[in-house]
Amino acid sequence: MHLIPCPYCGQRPQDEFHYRGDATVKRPAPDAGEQAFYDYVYTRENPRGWHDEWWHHYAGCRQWIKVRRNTLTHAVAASAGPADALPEATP
Amino acid sequence: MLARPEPIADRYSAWRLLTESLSSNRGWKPAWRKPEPKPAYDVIIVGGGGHGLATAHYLASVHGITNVAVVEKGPIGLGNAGRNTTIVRSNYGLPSNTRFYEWSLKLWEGLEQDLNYNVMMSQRGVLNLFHSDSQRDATARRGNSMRLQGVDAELLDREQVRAMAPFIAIDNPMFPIFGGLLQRRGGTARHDAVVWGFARAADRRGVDIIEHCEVTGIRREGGRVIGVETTRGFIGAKKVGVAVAGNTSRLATMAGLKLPVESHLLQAFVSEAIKPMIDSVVTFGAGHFYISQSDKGGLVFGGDLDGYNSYSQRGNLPLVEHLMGAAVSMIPSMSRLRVLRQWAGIMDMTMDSSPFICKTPIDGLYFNGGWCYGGFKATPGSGWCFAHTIANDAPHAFNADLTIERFRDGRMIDERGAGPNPWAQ
Amino acid sequence: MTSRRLPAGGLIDRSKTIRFSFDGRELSGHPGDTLASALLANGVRLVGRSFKYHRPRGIMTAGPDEPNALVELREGARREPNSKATEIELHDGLVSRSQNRWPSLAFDVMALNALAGKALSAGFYYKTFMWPKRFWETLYEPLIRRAAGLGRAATEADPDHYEAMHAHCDVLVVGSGAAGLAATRAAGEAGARVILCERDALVGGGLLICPQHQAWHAEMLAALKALPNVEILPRTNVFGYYDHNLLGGLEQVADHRREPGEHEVRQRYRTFRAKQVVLAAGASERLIALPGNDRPGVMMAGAALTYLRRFGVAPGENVVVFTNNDSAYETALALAEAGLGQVTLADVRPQSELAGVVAARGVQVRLGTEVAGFDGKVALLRPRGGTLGDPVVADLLCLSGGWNPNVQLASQSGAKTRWDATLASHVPGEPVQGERSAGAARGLFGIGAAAHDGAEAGEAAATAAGFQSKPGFALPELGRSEQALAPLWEVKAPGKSFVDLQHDVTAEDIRLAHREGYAHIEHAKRYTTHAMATDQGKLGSLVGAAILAEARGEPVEAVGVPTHRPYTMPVAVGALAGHTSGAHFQPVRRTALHDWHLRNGAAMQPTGAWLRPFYYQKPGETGWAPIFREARAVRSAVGICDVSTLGKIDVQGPDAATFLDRLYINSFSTLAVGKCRYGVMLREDGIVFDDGTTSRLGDEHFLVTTTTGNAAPVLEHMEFHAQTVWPELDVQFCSVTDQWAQIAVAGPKARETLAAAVEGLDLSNEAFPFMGVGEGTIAGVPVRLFRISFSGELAYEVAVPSSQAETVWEAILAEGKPFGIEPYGLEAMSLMRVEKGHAAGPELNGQTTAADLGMGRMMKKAGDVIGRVLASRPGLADPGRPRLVGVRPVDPAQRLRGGAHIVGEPGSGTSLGWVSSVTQSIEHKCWIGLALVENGESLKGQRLFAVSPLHQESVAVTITSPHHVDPENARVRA
Amino acid sequence: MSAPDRRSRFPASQARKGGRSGDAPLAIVERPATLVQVTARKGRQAELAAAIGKALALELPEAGRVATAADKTALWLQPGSWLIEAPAGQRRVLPASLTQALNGIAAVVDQSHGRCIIEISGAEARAVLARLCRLDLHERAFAVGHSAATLVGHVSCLIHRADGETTCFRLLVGSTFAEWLLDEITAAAASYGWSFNSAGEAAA
Repeated sequence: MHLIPCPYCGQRPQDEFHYRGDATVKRPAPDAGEQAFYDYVYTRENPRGWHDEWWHHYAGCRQWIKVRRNTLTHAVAASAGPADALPEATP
Repeated sequence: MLARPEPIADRYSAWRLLTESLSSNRGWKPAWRKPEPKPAYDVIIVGGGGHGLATAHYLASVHGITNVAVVEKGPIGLGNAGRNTTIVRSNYGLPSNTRFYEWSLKLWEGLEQDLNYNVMMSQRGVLNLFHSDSQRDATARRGNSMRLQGVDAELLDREQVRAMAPFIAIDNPMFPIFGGLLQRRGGTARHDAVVWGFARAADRRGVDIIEHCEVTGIRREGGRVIGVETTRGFIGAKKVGVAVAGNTSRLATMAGLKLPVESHLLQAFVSEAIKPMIDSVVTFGAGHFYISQSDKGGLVFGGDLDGYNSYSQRGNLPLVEHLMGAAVSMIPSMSRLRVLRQWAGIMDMTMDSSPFICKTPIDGLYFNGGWCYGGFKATPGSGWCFAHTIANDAPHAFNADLTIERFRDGRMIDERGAGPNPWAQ
Repeated sequence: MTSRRLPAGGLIDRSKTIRFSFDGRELSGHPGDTLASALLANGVRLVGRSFKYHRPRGIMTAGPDEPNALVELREGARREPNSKATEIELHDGLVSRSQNRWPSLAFDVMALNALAGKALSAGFYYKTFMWPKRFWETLYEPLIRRAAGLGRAATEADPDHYEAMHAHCDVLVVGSGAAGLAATRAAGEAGARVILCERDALVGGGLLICPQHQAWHAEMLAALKALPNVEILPRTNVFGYYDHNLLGGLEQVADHRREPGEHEVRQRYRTFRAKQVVLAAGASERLIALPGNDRPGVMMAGAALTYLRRFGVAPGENVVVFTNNDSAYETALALAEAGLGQVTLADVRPQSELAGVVAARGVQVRLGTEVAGFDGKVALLRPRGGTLGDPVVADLLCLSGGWNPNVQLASQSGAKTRWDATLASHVPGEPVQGERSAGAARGLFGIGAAAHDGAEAGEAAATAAGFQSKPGFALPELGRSEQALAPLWEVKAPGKSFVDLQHDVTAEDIRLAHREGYAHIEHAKRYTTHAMATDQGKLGSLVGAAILAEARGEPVEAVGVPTHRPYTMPVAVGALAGHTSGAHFQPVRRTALHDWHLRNGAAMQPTGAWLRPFYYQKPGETGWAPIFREARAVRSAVGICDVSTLGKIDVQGPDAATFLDRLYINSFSTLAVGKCRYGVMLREDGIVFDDGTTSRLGDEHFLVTTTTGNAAPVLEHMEFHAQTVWPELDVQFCSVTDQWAQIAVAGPKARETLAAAVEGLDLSNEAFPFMGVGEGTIAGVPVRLFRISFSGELAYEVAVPSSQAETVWEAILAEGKPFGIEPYGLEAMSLMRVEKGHAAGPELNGQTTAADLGMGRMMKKAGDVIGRVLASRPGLADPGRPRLVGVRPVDPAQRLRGGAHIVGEPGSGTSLGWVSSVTQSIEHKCWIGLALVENGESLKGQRLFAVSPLHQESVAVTITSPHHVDPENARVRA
Repeated sequence: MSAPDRRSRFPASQARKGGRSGDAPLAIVERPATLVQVTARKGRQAELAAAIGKALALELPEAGRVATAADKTALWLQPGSWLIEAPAGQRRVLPASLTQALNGIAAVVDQSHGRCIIEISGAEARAVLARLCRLDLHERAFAVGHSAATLVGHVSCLIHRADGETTCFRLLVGSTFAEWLLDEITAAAASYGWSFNSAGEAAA
């Protein structure tokens, strides 16, 4: 049971959250074309290491928070609210 | 389509087994050599798992291409090939999948003779249970699709399920069993033996299996691949095939490609060995749970993904709790059995839960991946189709639909309709 | 068999005798015994058969490392195979049986396997059983399966209960030996919340067999009991160390009794979220590979000491102790002091500082000596490396090949182990989580050293968890430092030398694996099955690795060790499930009318998380009868149905309309207040996600309904887009699914029924037309009415504050009585929706587009809509894709099957589509269905075939409009 | 017509006690209330706080906290959103009056029937919750006035510690999950024993 640091509720067990993967992809403008939407929906960096991702605190404050988590070690470095930015980089 | 197996040195036979036992087993040779890499090969296969080794075997045995190296960052067969629940089946509903997996199953059926290695392929049957009328209809759609394509499938009712698997709680309060879809030709095989058998067979035909050789780059020249950088130096190649499962995205990045793939964690479990209890493979449509019993007697079982991107082979407790709950709900007599070990593998999940075996925009570079939960059963079929694709620079009909472009074109092969959400598949 | 119980000593209660049975023999022991100690006390030497060769085996250890003494414990539904006799606390009435033998333990037919031993070498399966091909499944494999396995599982459901419990602490201490106790006290006195877990029933670890430290032990226990912030959990094994400093444990609450008490669980699965962890789980003694090291009468030296001191049992009479280190001297000494028979100590080391001490007490010490074989009666001793041996009569051979710190949990936590050449073992490396090891668990042996180390670890852990330490308790003196051991893995001599007793892996098997190229430790392990048995290979895994290293010509540390993964000890499946199985597997939702349904004959069925009435059965009704009755009532008069499970989401804000316009393919900004509209939403990949009606309650206020299954996903989808994609939109959401119960009233008499019940709302067609929304009261309860229809009849849905649902439901029923109102369930609803041709779950299956379902034209001309762009990809926009149609059998007597495929000709293998939903139509008096068929639109009126090879059925069908009933939609507007 | 407002979420057949007869049984009580969710419009949070202060003399608490004044309690739900709790008798008036008072400032949604309040108290209340909830509810970590939206018995609950001599936790759960949660609580309390009083029977 991982701990996800919710910026609003504090450290919470992962089963209070739903996962939604890569938070670095941005929904394109509606007229950006098929390729842009294809990249948004399908292609992924899928890094081995730090990964910025969406977690929804569905059983808590119902915010879609951004979490920077290491996919190799499962360590969590930072989190931010839905419209807030994560820190620039994590070593 | 299969080439006749060439006579291979050091064949296993009853006579050989007897004479060796009389001489204290001193005469057995290594199952595969430990060669130094040559400067260049016709084909390099990246990834010494089941798929990579099978590809090498079929390149050599079917296409006569023997100047082949399989490069593996560690010892062979310790990735997903050595960490699965050993299930073999072809009970898919969408024709693109059924075609491919059925060919794979056919190869399984002759694999021991082809490899001269007992991979303990055991067609004990795979039984998928369903728990409602609508699940029955969806399952029947799949079973009928299989039958229309000439694949064996039977629909069992409650009583037939009860007779076949008396240990199942038919009247589970939340998931009553309505019936099941049985594929008798499905079953299990001994996972490590598959790796070793392909390795030995490929090696005997001259394939170099190079362990502890990690690929660090894919060298290209003018839109064409010319070899791989490795921890043991550059190795030249006319063609490079990548079959690295959970590490697919990392290799793609080396080639400047970005794929519709995420790496996710899947756990599996084995109980202490007990006397025979579960004869076939049983999967439960509810609770996401599948189980079989190994020849050694352990109950081997698994369930869903852990649910987040991961390259760590460390399992987590929420899935354990859920899965054990499902186990006891479905098979109440499992409660007092002890789980002995758990392990985890990294699944290369695609955005529609189906794989790809295909060419890439780079000449001479081929990718084989996106196996999601289902890589083990695909092993011979994947190797065979990948070998065909590499040898001919064009896919076989069996894998023609298993492309990456299908996502761009909106031709997803999404058996469960889960959509582009790998964590939820 | 004579009693082996010593006249005095041990932590057993000799004043009480308890009875138990082994293989049907009635035996007795004392409270405090384990099954193993009681068996030994009763002179039982042979307790099991090995896995492959079925060799006779005895008790080898006194703890969880036991490879041999596995029994079937208890009977019937409580039967537990593979239970370690060394871990079973003796209780009155205990029933146990040996396993893996036939017909009896003493005479086992499968022992013939041993004769074929050389052919059954490692990996032999892979090389054989291939000829002829069919024989693997029909002959060989069934034989192997029968011979393999150990005990038998129960065949009935477990009658016992389990539960989970989640604990939090500043410091978790694992292991209660000197190090663990000192760590606990140091952290506890610093003020930290401390939990101490001890696998054993007794707290004390090594202290339990150290008479000289009894006083300190007692003082520590008393001091810990006085600390309110310290919790001690005996019988609790910590089995796994997971991410984020979470550990899993198993508390054996009632296993030491015949069965749990009333309202008592058998076992408790525990999780521990600890800021800091002190791992003080001690060390495990390792065996020495030598011929016959598996015979009954071979025992680890430390175990022999435990049987003597803790249980007052003599494990043998004439004993040879074979060691390469100091620890076994204490065993030799204790054996000699017990005054049983001759004790001979063979130490491979040429010198020993302790030799004189034990010799003075009557132990015959042979330095520079090794044991080259044992047959249960005689041990063969010879000079180290020699060839000629001399026999020494011995009924017990004690082995000590050194001690492996129990690094499993540290390793599981992610810390890499480090090789310690002095100990010839792995020790914990740099921590990566908040943990530290202490005492024997990191290679510091002896009570004094462990206690000092534990106190330091406890203090450091408390400090790291934010507590100021104040250690102030006495510690035992540091003992003398031990003489270095001489690494010894194997004594090479003719015969089978085992490295894994339970799986029958020999030293020769390891060498064979190496010869065949399985030289990596993981390959060798898998090829030979070394260290994969229920004892996790604790006795011999390093020995096997050392033998492999020798074959490779490398030092032991170069081969590494297999990765440590859970579980440190096997854990019952039921315990890990906790309370969460069967009816408690997942949450169950009940509507506000649930109790009414139960009281009125509803057949309740699970649908997703909900329990819903499938139909209401009346006396004498069977099969489809209640479903037909209910559906007929709706089609001909009026019916009432609980539709509370539909998701309801309150959407407000100045940008609510804009937001919904982007969410749905059709527009909601154009919807008038007081009206509702059907809408379809897509996933971003262009596939249909959900559908439902949305009402406009005010300019800035909407009420969205979703399908039952998608209520939560749709709200999350809305929140995702509002919070992250369009944060500029001013829109607020909340789920009101539970606030409102919803009641459908449907049928030609629905208006009359409701008009009689409702106050404050004119229900005439003019005042309240189709898709109208209004408010009124029923039985004094404020309600909201929607004129919508799923059945295809004139229908309304009444939303009522859920606590008052039953009041309103009863009031409507009363008004409908003159018309013959019937409550109807999910089955009748489903029948009518198929008749009406509404797409539902089987059609909204994550594979279909709006166009596939005949709703392509709902897509608005312009504007940003989720899924619009990717829905236009060629594969999804292809007009040849399967489209929703109706199917009806040409011969109305024939049955349709859901899941049948549509083909052009019987016998064709080319599927054109599939039948997604079927029902028996009350209007058409035959089976009807919905299907998705390629080019379906253009096939209407054509004759095709619905085939179900699974049922060996082929039915000629006519392709129709999906709207089997009222395609003009006149009834809903009536 | 206020009687139906107080109707229990639990069937009449619901058992009133169970488990072992021990010395510290868990007391479980259903507490009907008026519940109104208020969610600030974009950027109007300060105005919402001021308006609530004016209308109810109640201070909106920060994240993870509960504030009480007279017969009203405010519980933080999510950024910009609170649940206002008042006695059950105000179900007909409070939602309407707040809708009026907060017009243009906040979305106001009646949840009086949407959530069920289950109060559990007794010396072992925390031990019972430790079987159902993964949060640390020790008084050092979760004091009076703290609240958390979390999972209890696998369902979403808003939980807070009530003031008083006996350990007491209040759980707000979606009303369609109420029976499930009660089942989970009584099973978890079996080894201590438990009693249950539904709405209306509670000694209010």
